[in-house]
Amino acid sequence: MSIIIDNKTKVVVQGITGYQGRYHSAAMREFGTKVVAGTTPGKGGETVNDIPVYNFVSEAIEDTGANTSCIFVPAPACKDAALEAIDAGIHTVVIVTEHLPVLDAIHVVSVARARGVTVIGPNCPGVASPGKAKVGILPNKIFKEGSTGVVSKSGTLTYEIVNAITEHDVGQSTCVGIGGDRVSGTSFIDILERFQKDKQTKRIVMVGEIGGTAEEEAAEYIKHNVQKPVVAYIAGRTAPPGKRMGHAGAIIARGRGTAESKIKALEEAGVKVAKFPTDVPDLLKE
Amino acid sequence: MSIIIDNKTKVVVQGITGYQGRYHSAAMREFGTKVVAGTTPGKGGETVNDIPVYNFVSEAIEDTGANTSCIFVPAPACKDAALEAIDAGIHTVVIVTEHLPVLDAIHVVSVARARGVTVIGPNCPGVASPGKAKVGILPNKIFKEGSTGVVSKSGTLTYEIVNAITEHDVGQSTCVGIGGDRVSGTSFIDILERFQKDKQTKRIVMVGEIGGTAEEEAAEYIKHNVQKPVVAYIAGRTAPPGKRMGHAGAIIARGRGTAESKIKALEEAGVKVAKFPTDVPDLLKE
Amino acid sequence: MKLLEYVAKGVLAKHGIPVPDGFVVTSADQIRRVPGPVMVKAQVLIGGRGKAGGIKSADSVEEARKLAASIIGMDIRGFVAKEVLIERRLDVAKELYLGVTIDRSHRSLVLMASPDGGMDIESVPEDRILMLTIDPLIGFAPYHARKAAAFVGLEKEQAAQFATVCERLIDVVQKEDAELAEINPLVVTKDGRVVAGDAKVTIDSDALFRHQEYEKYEEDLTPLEAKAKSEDIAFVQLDGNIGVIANGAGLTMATLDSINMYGGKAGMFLDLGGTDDPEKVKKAMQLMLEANPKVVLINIFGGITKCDTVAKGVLEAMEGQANRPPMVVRIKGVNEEQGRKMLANAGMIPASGLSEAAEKASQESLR
Amino acid sequence: MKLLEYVAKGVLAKHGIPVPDGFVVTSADQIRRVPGPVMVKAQVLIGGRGKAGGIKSADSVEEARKLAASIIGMDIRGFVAKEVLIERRLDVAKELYLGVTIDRSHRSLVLMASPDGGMDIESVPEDRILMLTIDPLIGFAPYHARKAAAFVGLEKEQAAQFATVCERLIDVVQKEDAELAEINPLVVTKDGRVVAGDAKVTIDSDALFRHQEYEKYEEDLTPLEAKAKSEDIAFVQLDGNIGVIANGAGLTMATLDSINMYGGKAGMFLDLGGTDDPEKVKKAMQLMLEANPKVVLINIFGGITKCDTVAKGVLEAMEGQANRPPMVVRIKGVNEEQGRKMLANAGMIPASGLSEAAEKASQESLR
Repeated sequence: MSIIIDNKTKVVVQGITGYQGRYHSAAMREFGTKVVAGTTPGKGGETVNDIPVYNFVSEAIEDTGANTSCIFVPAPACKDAALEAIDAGIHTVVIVTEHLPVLDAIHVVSVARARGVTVIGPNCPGVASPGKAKVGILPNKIFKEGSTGVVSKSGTLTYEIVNAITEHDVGQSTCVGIGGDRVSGTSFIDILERFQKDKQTKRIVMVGEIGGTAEEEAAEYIKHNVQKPVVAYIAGRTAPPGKRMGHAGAIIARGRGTAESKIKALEEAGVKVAKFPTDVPDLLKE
Repeated sequence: MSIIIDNKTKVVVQGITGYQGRYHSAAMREFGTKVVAGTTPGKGGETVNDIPVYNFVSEAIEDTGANTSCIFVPAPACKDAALEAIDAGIHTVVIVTEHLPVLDAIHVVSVARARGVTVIGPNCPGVASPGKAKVGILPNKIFKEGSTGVVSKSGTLTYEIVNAITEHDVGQSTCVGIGGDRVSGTSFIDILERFQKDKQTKRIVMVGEIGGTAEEEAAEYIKHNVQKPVVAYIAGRTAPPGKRMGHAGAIIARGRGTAESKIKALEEAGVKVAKFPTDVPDLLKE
Repeated sequence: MKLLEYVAKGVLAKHGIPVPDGFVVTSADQIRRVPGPVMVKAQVLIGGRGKAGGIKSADSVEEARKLAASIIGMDIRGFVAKEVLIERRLDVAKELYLGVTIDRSHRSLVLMASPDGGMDIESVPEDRILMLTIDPLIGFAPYHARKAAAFVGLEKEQAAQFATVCERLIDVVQKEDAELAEINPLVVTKDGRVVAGDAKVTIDSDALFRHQEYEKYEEDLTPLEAKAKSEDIAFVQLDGNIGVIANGAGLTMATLDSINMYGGKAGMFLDLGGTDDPEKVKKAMQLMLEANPKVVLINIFGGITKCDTVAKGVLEAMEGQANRPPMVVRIKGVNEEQGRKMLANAGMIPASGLSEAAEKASQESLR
Repeated sequence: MKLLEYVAKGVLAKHGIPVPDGFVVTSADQIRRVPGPVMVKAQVLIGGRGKAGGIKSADSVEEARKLAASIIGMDIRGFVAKEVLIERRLDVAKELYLGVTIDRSHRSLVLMASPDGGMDIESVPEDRILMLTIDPLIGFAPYHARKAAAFVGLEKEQAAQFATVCERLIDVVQKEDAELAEINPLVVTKDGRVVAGDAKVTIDSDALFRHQEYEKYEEDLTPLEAKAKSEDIAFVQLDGNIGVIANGAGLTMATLDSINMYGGKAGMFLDLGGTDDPEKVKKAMQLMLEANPKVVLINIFGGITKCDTVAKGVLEAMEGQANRPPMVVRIKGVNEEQGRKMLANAGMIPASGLSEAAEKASQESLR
């Protein structure tokens, strides 16, 4: 199995003619992903890495059967791209684009939820189901097929942790970078629910960070709904309140969203919380 | 069984302190409906026909467990009332109010569909499940419990036909007046689907009128999805094109939506179409 | 509520859609000067003005005055041109069609675009019209405009201007509560501008409570229609001789249809809707008598409307009326016995069902 | 991007929210006359101005000038007041709180209202704050305003004014792309008006591309922060002595946390994000050296960022630098061998894992 993406995933890359679109469409193919189409308004008819480029997502779907979109379109046009994909019938939209205005994110996510479309991101590294497909910008080399599901708000920290568990011979079912913006299409809970149901996934790694209360809500969810073992890491124990820590979401306000409260909630839900990212493999093996 | 409303229906009447609200909350109770609450902003704490009045639908739900709303609020405030009901968690909203601006109807209906809420109307007489409950303004005396499902765009014409079949001893499972406005929360197809599934319902009466293509779409749906016998009546055979016939929806434009095309489509789908409304009982008995 | 072309163009301009320079006059001598070659256009709420001679081209003030004088007062398919619009003539490179209206099946707005502008859109083949459903949750987005621009064959600068017009036409519909906003033709000029050549805007009359500014543009109604409207009664004139009073759109239509089945022909109808006010019934009845039908058929199924209320209103309206057409009455519902008795006592022809009533009225009308 | 009070009030006023009459000056002699009794308010991007003496009341022009002179140039918790707002003093009957911001969990806007205005909202008990989630599909509707008005205890005319302010504050957020719009206190005056006593508006800096008008209100940044911002590098100053360069917010935070576990303390960090530009790395490194840390820790997990790119940039930045703090380097990912070699050759302390790097950097910093 695996979640979100698998062998049936057929990707259209929106913004394929830009630098990132070109680079990562090739990298995704190299990973084994079926990248069937790209779009850039006005460039229909061209090709990028032998991938046909269309003006509209609807045309790409008609010609290629694409069902998943990976968006590299710059922030000002990103909302339009995402809505176009949703309206055209794409069922999973991975938004790599960062700096999407928060009101745009709210609009896209609310429409997606109403339409039953999965949105990962914005500002996320994407999703990888090793041995099947990768949609996004995660490095190709760090993965190994296996039975650990990884869900994370962070990009590079995820790579760090996935790399560490792979080096310890712990493979992954699916790794999902949900993005660290204040408003994301998919929450920890959404992914935990899928991992709990997924037969390939035997244990779960959850990588959170300060800001918001998503980790606390996830802890509550785990307590009542997740039977598989969960190991967590929370970044930002030493972050000062009120400072934005890079991610738009990583800020402690009104005394809420501290690392302490998250770690406490997770431990109370029976989750093992690692002190160092590199402790994760050991905790998984316990 | 029955559809949409039944013994578990608990009604909050929005706009209960107005003339229509007062009159019909009493009539609904007389029919046997559990009218548990009413709302009128600023009149919380009063009672109407011994029914408690609240300022907000959310309060009414909290206190009384209301799950269905019947809206008599005047058109300018009707959209707000409907959205309030949907947001508060009401699962079925019957909008009796007429002259709702079409953009307001589009907004309410789109939100309701996204939230999985059933909206009947606007500009509709409501729903009656004889022996169980009535929500709306249909006359109490014309019904008889039975196994014929009735769905209609019209108000008084429905009464005419229901009265006729009741006089011929044909009882009804549920009668739904979906309203004749251009944009309605529930279509013929939505109701046909429910009647097809409903065990109490053995046969269906569908009352359409000129304008739009809902009857043609319903015919197509019946052909492929409805096994129960359907009898129809279509009003407006003699209506001149381009004239609005009372209902905002009852207008023939661009050569579409004529009575002829509707009757033809229905007959091709195996539906018996009555010449006079009063022929319906005979066709049902055939 | 349909708006005249110049009013509709004013609405478009308010939302930033380019329209030709122009002004409106009610008499030829109000034309002092013209901005170069102009069109002189009759302002009437009906299509087909061009064919009827209501649209002319003028190259000078004198010519414009002459044409305006000939057009003002012109009767175009029953509508009299009281005003003419004088506007700068466009150098047309392309004529497109653009419209926004309600998509009933999808419960949304729909944007319609065609490369074949200028002609009656109903005669454009379907595959030459793009129908773009605008999901109300999504709203109008740039990709809609890109699709429409591609369909009508525009590129680059013109596509961008066209996209802006699309967006603003949606604004017109949403902010002005229009149920139809149509630009036909949408002109691409030889110097590359995208300009509304004509405009048709219909305001949702149910939304006038939030657009008082349109109240002054009362539609051309006959005195009877105006009276009916002010009483909130649906009154429609048809071409037969039986007057129908019923309640509810569906029942009214069914009554007309039933009359037709017996060879009669309705000449007008009044829909009382869901009233229970004898005063309203009385006024409706008076309106009906003013319309001078050969026979009147009253068909009421009382739910909210009680039968004795109807009878009371009808009888009050008849008081002192010299002109009394034969009346067939069928009333049903709450208090039907009382109502029926009151009317029978006044010499009206009773009928027990719709079919019987239609038959009797038709017979009377054919005498 | 936080806006100063007077700018925020201008935004509110633009959307129709009543604010007191007032004007802003940069020196006391610009005050020519006052509209009756006034408040003289330091314009700084930090709370707690009142306690710090930055808000005073004046009854005459002379007094206003005197107070303005004393406030201009005042240092309030590290922020210097360059401007003061002189505005009409309100006759306060009630002080409410009203705010709109992002609800992360519900992925929506949230309207917050409290009858306890005027005080720090974080110290208001939770049951005295109404949090109304605004479903983005529904949008802001009158019932939201009615609920908020009822919660803060307003009725009739004041409730209606308050409802309008709610609606317009939502407009401020939606039309100006604000991530926070707060009125605290929202004053009900003795003569029954509802007026914004103070205003805090933060524009979503990701949305500035559609609000060029805010670009002139550049936030108060230190020269280093400004430089970092112009290079699109996240630079944050903390209170330790280890400089951290990492890529990605999560990895950066994890690095700070790991340092802390070994007793070290980060003094600043730079987040390179997903760059693969040696020039950007070089600039980041130069910024870091300017910030004068005792030790530098570089922790890069190369995905997009290649390790040799990082090494190249770092080495270029070091060229000709006299001031060379000890540097602990841990790089991982694409081309890691080359990168590691290049840096080790330049005398940097290599580390193979995050934990080891943090330990070494902490030890160096504690020497």
